[in-house]
Amino acid sequence: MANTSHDSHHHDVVVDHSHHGHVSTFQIFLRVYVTLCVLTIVTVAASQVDFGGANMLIAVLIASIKASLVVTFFMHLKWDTAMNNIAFLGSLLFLSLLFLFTLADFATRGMADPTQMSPIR
Amino acid sequence: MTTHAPAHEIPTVEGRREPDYLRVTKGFMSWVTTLDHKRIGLMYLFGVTLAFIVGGIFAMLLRAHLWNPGPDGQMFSPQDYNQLFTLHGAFMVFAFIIPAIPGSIANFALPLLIGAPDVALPKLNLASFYLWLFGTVLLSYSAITNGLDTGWTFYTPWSLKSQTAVLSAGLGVFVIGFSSIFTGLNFLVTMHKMRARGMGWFQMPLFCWAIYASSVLQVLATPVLGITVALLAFEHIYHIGVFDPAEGGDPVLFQHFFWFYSHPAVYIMILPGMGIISEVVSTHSRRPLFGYKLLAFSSIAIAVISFLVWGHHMYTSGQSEFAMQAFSFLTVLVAIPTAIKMWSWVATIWGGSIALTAPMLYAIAFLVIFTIGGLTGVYLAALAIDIHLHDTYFVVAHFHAVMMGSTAIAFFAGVHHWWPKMFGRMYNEKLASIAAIVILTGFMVTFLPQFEMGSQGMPRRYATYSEQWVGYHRASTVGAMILGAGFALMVGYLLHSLIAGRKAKPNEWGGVTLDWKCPTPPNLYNFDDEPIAGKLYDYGPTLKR
Amino acid sequence: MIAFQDPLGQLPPQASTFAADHDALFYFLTWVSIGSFALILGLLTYSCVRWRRKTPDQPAASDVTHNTKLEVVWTLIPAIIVIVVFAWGFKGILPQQIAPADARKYRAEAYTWAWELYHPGATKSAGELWFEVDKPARVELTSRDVLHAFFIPAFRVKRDIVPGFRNQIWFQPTLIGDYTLFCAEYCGDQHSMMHRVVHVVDAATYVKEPWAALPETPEARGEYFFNMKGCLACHGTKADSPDPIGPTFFGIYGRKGRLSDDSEYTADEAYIHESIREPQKKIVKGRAPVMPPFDATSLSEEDVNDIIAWMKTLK
Amino acid sequence: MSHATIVTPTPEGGFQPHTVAHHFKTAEQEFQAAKFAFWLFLVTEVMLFGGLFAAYIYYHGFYPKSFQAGGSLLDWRLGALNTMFLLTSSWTMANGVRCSQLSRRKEMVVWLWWTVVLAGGFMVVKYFEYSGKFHHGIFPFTQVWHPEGHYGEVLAGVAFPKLFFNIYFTMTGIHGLHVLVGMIAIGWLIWRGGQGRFHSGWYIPVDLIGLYWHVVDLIWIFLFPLLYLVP
Repeated sequence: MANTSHDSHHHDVVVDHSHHGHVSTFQIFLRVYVTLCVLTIVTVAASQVDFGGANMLIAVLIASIKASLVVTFFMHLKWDTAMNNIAFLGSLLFLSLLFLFTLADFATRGMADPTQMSPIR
Repeated sequence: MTTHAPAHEIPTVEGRREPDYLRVTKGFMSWVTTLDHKRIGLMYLFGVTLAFIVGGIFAMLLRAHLWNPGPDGQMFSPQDYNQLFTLHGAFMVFAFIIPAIPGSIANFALPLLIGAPDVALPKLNLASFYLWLFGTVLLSYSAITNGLDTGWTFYTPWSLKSQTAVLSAGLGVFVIGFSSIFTGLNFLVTMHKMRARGMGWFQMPLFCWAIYASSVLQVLATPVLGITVALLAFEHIYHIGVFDPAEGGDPVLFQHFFWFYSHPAVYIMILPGMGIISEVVSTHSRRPLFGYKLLAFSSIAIAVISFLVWGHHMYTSGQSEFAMQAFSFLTVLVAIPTAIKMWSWVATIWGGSIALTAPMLYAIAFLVIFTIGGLTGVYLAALAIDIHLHDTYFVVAHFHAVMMGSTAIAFFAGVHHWWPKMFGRMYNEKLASIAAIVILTGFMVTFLPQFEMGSQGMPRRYATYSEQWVGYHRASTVGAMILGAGFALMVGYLLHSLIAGRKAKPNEWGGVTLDWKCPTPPNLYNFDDEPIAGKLYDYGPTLKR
Repeated sequence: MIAFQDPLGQLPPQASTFAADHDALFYFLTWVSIGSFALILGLLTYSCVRWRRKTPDQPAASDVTHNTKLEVVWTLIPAIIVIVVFAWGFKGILPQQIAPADARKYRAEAYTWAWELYHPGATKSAGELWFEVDKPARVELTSRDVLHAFFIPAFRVKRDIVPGFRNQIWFQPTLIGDYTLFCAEYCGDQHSMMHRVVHVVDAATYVKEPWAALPETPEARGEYFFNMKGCLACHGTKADSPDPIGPTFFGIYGRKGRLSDDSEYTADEAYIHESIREPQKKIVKGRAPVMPPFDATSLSEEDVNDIIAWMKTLK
Repeated sequence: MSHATIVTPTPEGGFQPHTVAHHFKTAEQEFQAAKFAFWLFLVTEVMLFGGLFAAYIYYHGFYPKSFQAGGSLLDWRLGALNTMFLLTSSWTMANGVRCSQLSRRKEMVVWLWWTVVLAGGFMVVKYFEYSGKFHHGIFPFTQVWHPEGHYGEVLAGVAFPKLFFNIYFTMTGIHGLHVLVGMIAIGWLIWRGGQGRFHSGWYIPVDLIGLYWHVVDLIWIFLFPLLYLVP
């Protein structure tokens, strides 16, 4: 593009056949898909058993595994540029900050003085 | 993309190969459908200045109202006063400060500074502008029809009970939010993918670093504002109960959500301002920025830490002691990168070749006021002190020092700095210097009394007040009028320069960044030849005596 | 701790045990700020005078672009200062979080736009608050409608009142005098009228329960309640008072008009009594049903009669 | 500063060439810019839904019993069926993108058709689910279930049961809106893809809408257990 001629409006036609993204294989997609189906069954099965306080944790854990499979393979993040990885993982990091601090406030309210912010109902 | 006319039809201007972007196409439609980042920048510049004038008029009216302590002898009813301060805040925050620097200055200068022909996504850029316009129209519509009296923070449950136009204003904020997201996204992609040949990350001018940091915030934080406003609208119409205690909701959750966006938002506002000051200070002192890398990292550090401090708006809300402690600790940490920036600017000026041009005077006004704003921020970060100062005029004065006295003044410093590049014309420098001094004076007269009042316990958002504060309030009102005069003068000479200003030199300030290496005003695609980035801030020839 | 003097003389009187601690940090920061501000202003002024560009091609005097030692120093010094400030501020707030067990229990219920203030053991609310000097007091905070905040600058205390939740605040007044209680969280139209006098008195005065004392005549009492219960937020008292929300009380007694169901009403004693106790029952045509009810803990039967007596004088 | 880069697919016929936008130097730059921009857009989607998830967890902590009662009234079988619909459509989408990368026009269109059909299945199930709730008086945001009967029994005595359903309707409603938008976008891909617009030289729209579709799936992966199973 280093075009130094005065007639700079001439269109240089460049023909480009390049491949840009990673092309995955059908087998990988199929394997991921089957795993996702199995994990769906696992999460439903797990929900039939009461683990007490761990219910939510287990469900979110399985969902996270499923989500990371989708992101890694279906969304090609495994083969994508570092910056796209950073962007996506960064969003999860900042989201967890929203969760962490908001819930930390809720979970630790009234520790020093139980009358502080006690719900009336 | 716009297609070029064949070369032989192009009217040539002396010394240029191509017509500049202002003249390359003509007519109203060529502007409103343009994909050129510079023209979009100018449309933003025009738009945000109008929003600034509207917000400024609200400010002067509310200051005039506070001349007398009331309730007798005041200009407006308390309800009208509440609407005035709300609309002043909403216009200034959402329609002016947040889009001002990214929308106008960065849109114009960022691609030039990194040697790119345009932003990466020109259509999205234009869409951002129209989203901003639509949101601002919605805000204006709310102001005209039913007003808005919730405060710009929309705190529930008052915003649910208020009879004013909360819905349309909320929709306006939602839409402007998306404008802001797309602007930030666009700049991030532009900086990642469009830098000139030879420009590594640490050859990027510091303005770009600042925009980078604030764009990260725009992309990450603004969606949370979007969902918060959407939930507020549902709450308003259907009483879904998420924020309404009467339906089981917790108003403090609204505050968490709101400030998760709105605290980073104040850095969305100030970071680009800091970037402008970096460029102006360097160019007009003929010195490379002192401690470049530390400055660049401090922008990123501010952006990251700013996500973790939103709870300092809620020290008195009843959030847990643990949360308060964490938020307070993280808040004081922000002071460190901020102090680094301050010292770096001072050290850049030290030993420079200092031209007291208009942009430099605005930059010095910024440095003076930002010092005040930054230091008073430390008061508010300290838990014990903030309990007393929270929701008083001290807070009002502090954030006006940062928002108005720093961000807005940095914006105007940028406008003055790139004005010759934008229009190829110069304003009257003498009038510009006078305006800068008037604005600095006006700021001090307006807000120093407010720090005093606030320390004494004068609560903010009060339509009436006790006799003991009459003197302070009157001084503040006088200051606001001085500020108004200063800005009026500025708008006057800037408009005048468009018609009768002298022709600007190709490189009016002797700048060495890439923006000064393209024709003045730039071509449609900015540069005559593909720019190649050399050493950054290389005032080399002038350094060797 | 070094005693920092007040350089600008700007804080309210120190009327509670929290004040001295708060003020010490405040003054410390003020001195640091004055010092840093003077330093920066001095450096800027010096540079602009010394190195002002006199010829268009004047080069910069220095070509130093970084100095690691200097940069470390100007990172570390602010870092140390702010961490000290954080620790100091946190230390200051801890005692505010937990009220002593022997604190007298007050209760404040905020609503748009007034306060119901209950003294320890009282079943009826008072217009103003009385505290005994050097005795800790704890105020339970509730809100009927929107966010408010309980703020007494002289005590350096503030706490938001969140509807749906119970909050509390405590302090120990140390200085006899009259101070102001403000609502510090914006709560709508008459936010700025939500202030009340707070009295700190000696033990001898306190035992006389001064909050129970009311003006002598029924009319004066009626006007007192009008001011204390926030009526003035929506109702005027003059013929030409603006009335965007509620009617002016000027000439209200005996007024006739129509209700929302088009039936007629006369503002006699029974009607006004009902309008105070159950304001939603009968709504005057064209008005919004926004008035809060006032029950017997807020206004006793005599109090209501006093208000009516006062209304009769407004013509 | 002016040039045009034209990208054509590998020799196969019937494809339309693509002209690289004016301000990009190469097709590679254009591709990377579009892709990075879209990932950033997905970041905003994550944050937007993240706010809703935060509200969900917050109130789950406040009113565990209400969420339990409300959740028990949702049919997890329908939720599981919908999970399968979206997972499968995600898989077909991934294959559609793969075929566009390999310039297999017809195969790509078939995979995309499958994606739309499965998304339609999702919406149909959603329709039955919603109308089942309406039938019992659980309307979006305004709920008037009968105090007697199953719903009345389950919801009697729990604090603010409406809050759960409001969060349920908000989350699934906004998610459903995303599914609809996705269906329209994929429909457009089928139309343009049939014309031979996408090929190994230029498949950005397929790739990006594919990413979008996976994120829609991603959100449902979390919505399903949180709304239907955990309470």
